[in-house]
Amino acid sequence: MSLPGLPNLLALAALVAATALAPLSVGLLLGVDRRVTAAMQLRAGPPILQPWYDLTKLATKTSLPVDRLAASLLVAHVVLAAGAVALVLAGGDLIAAVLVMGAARVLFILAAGAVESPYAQLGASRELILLLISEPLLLLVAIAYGGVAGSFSAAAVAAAQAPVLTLPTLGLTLGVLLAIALRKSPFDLATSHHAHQELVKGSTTEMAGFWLALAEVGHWYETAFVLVLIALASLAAPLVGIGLVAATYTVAIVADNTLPRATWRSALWIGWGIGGTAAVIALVTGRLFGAGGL
Amino acid sequence: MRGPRALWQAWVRRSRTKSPWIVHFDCGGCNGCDIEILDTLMPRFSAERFGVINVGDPRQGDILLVTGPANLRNAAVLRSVYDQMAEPKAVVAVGSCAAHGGVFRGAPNILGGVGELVPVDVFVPGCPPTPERILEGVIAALPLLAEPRTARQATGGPSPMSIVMLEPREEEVVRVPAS
Amino acid sequence: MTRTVVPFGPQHPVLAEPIQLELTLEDEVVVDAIPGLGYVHRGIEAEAERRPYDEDLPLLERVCGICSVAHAVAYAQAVEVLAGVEIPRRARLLRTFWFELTRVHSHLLWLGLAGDAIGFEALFQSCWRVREDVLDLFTATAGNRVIIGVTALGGCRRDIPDTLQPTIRAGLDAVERGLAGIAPFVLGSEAVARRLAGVGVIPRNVALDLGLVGPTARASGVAMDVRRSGYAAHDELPVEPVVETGGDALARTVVRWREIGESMRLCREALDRLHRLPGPLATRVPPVLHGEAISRVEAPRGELFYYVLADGEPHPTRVRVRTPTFANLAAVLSMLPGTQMANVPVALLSIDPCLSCTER
Amino acid sequence: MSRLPDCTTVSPEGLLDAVGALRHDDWRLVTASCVPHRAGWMVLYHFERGERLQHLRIEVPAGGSAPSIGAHYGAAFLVENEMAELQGLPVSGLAIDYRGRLYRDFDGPEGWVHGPRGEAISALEAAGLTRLDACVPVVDGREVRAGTTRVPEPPEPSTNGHGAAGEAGGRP
Repeated sequence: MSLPGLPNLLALAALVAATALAPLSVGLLLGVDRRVTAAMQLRAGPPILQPWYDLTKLATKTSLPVDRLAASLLVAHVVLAAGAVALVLAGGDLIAAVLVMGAARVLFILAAGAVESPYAQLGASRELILLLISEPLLLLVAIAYGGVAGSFSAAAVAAAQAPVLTLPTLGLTLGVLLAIALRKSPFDLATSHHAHQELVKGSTTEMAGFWLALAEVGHWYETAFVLVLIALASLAAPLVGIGLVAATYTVAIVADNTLPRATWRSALWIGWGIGGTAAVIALVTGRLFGAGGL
Repeated sequence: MRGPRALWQAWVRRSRTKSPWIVHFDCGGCNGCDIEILDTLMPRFSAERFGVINVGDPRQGDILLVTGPANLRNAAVLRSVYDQMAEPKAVVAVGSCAAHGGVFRGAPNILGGVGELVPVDVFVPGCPPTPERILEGVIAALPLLAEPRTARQATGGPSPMSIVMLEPREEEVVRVPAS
Repeated sequence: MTRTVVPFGPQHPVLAEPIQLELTLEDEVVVDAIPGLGYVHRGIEAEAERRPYDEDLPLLERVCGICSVAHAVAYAQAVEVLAGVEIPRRARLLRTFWFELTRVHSHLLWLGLAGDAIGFEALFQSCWRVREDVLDLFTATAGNRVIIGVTALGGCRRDIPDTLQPTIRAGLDAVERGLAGIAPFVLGSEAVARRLAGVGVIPRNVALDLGLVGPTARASGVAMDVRRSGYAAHDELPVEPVVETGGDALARTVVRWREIGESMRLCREALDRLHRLPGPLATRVPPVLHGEAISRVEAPRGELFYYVLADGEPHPTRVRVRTPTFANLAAVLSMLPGTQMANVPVALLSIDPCLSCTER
Repeated sequence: MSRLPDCTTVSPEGLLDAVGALRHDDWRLVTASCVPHRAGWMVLYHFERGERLQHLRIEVPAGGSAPSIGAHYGAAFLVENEMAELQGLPVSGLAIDYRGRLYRDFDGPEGWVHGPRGEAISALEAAGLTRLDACVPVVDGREVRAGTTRVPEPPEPSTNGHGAAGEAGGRP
């Protein structure tokens, strides 16, 4: 969101700080997520700060030699992903932000595919499918927001009052997107903290130490992006927003613990079936009852 | 009040010892130890409370848990897995077989303990050791992860050759009855 | 059509044990699979030929850490045939009790791993939580959790005194409560069934052709169960094979799940008969034997076959072990071509492979 | 002295016919057991049908070979490869031939490593690690690598038992 009352330099500093803090808060969320999952499986979970420990450890490990092309792609991936989050935080254009995030993810896929390991390459091609599921959904969400606010700028969306019907359906789409961003499902794409998977770690198989930490940060930015989008809808009604996030998250984690994870084929259907339908409903209702036609 | 650099170093040390990612390697054992290792991740033992994650990728692991006697074909794979891991790293040999070949010592396709192939930091005795003992072994290896091996040697910290041998508990000592 | 060769293993997290499968993929479909073994081969058969008969027992128990009771019983039976001795009824009942308890723990272990292979981590954790109760029963009766070493040549090394029976029954009750708790997530779950159905199908005629054994064969409609030959106490505790006809991973899950219940019943019946049963625990077996003998038992993964040749030496001349996974490995090779890469772990795990058994 | 009941001795040449007859009668091949015997081998083939067992016994003299029964029982290739590798019995006509490299990367007993640590290490470095690349089973005339995915590099020669690889950290 832009801060019009303050001098520009201060606003810029606030923006940088917010962008830097975004993934850290995602780390905290992931820590809670691991605790809750462990509790649901009747285990004692790790400390809440565990994702931070993991990240620090990875970043400070002795780096193994890594493919130079993959390394530069990874760096670019993180920069672009952070840029997309910053763009939304600065109140910029949502469509542009979604496209930048898409570009960031493409760079990650290229980085994963740049190495010779067949696991990484298969992982990369599945990551691409995941991108094909989530990117159109993100675009639909952005367009639905545009319908609500009459403008694609994040600042306008934050200020607009979303119609009652639009919020839950948008929440559903964003919930699906969150599940994908947290890599809960589909299982066989998952770069999740789950060792028993046929592609080992899929796209991150060949990454280690600092480079894995970079991939992890980029991944946290992706999650932060979805969370910021959720927050946008709820700025006008914070309680509704928090409730929506809590509800979708609960559904995701209960499903994760009572059902087997989806394969990428079923994820395609579920993602598009639920997320897509909900997004289209949100789009239509937002257009009809929102702040004004485009 | 410590400076930011010291604070950061303390945080790094803390992170490294609180995030042991496990690479499990079966070097020719009978499955007993391997299943007990997996068992440590289960609700009763909840290894994840120490930050333990079982990763399948040696490049991402911190502690190599080796089970079984060194099988001649697997020996090369073990060495390769060890070499792929980045410092700081530690090796925990789980079970009697990994220590010295166990009941299989002298069998035609067995080299002996895994100490022949990789520098073992902790030996966990037992056939198989209980999950508690395996966790104890992992925890004994945690201080070694604070610094890479070379740095440990330079500062006189635990050296690669200092081996922690968990003492068998009273109830684990098998007394052979005089027949 | 892009062809990729994916080396599955030898160190792959889906299996705790090393095996290598060279999978040739066309896009995401497996067209060819070649196994590479030898990563857990120890040469146990050769080593057994160098040790005395009684010292072979602890060695052969460690062919496999999961079904060690099956190996011990099979080997002991072969030696007992060579010696021409009958073992006491009490020992036969005890062997059956521990054997069937092993089956329960092994099937639960497998079910957990299968849950893991379909990304159902909570099922994995729950199955192993119930399995802990079974291991507690081993601890209570034998003093160890996994490799329990209760078998002796000619009988059993340990007894279950009548005073321990209430504890064991309470333990069995706990296991059954646990099983009831996870039942809705196994056979009651539509999503699990959908994930398993149609994966790794082996029709009945193929199962017969390949000579498959155990739950893998029974899930394809082959009604074979070595327990019908009446070893241990199965002459007085008869078993009907649990047969399914689907031939896929789902059918194998159903077979194993129903066998858990069957084994619990056998454990209880064996306990009933042990109550107030007098008699020795073992018969003496002479240290020097002659002749050749065959022994078969129904291990959790299927028929376990032992052939022992004795030539009047203090150690056997030849110990041949044919483990169930050795027979079932052919099933993997026949079911993988045509399988989606995402289903490879499920298909592979559905035969419950045990490589330390296979390679010895 | 107990001998196996239902055991028929046939000549190696007559084995395939006898096995074919059993296959025709729906007998299941349980396994085969090979015993080194009087400078040659004695091989038992075990069959089962309806809880009944039956065995065929052949004796192969030194220099002779056993025919593969893979034509009748396709799954027999594993046990035949095993007999060829571990007991040294030549099996002719194997459909999938691992060339004695199913389990081990060494030839016969002289390659088996015994003895104290240092010797074992040097033997492994001299023979095992470098020869791992040489273990190439042949399937349908095509060579199949039985090595590892990440081809193991021979380790740096080391002065102590624990190799320089310990300090090097990364892959060479």
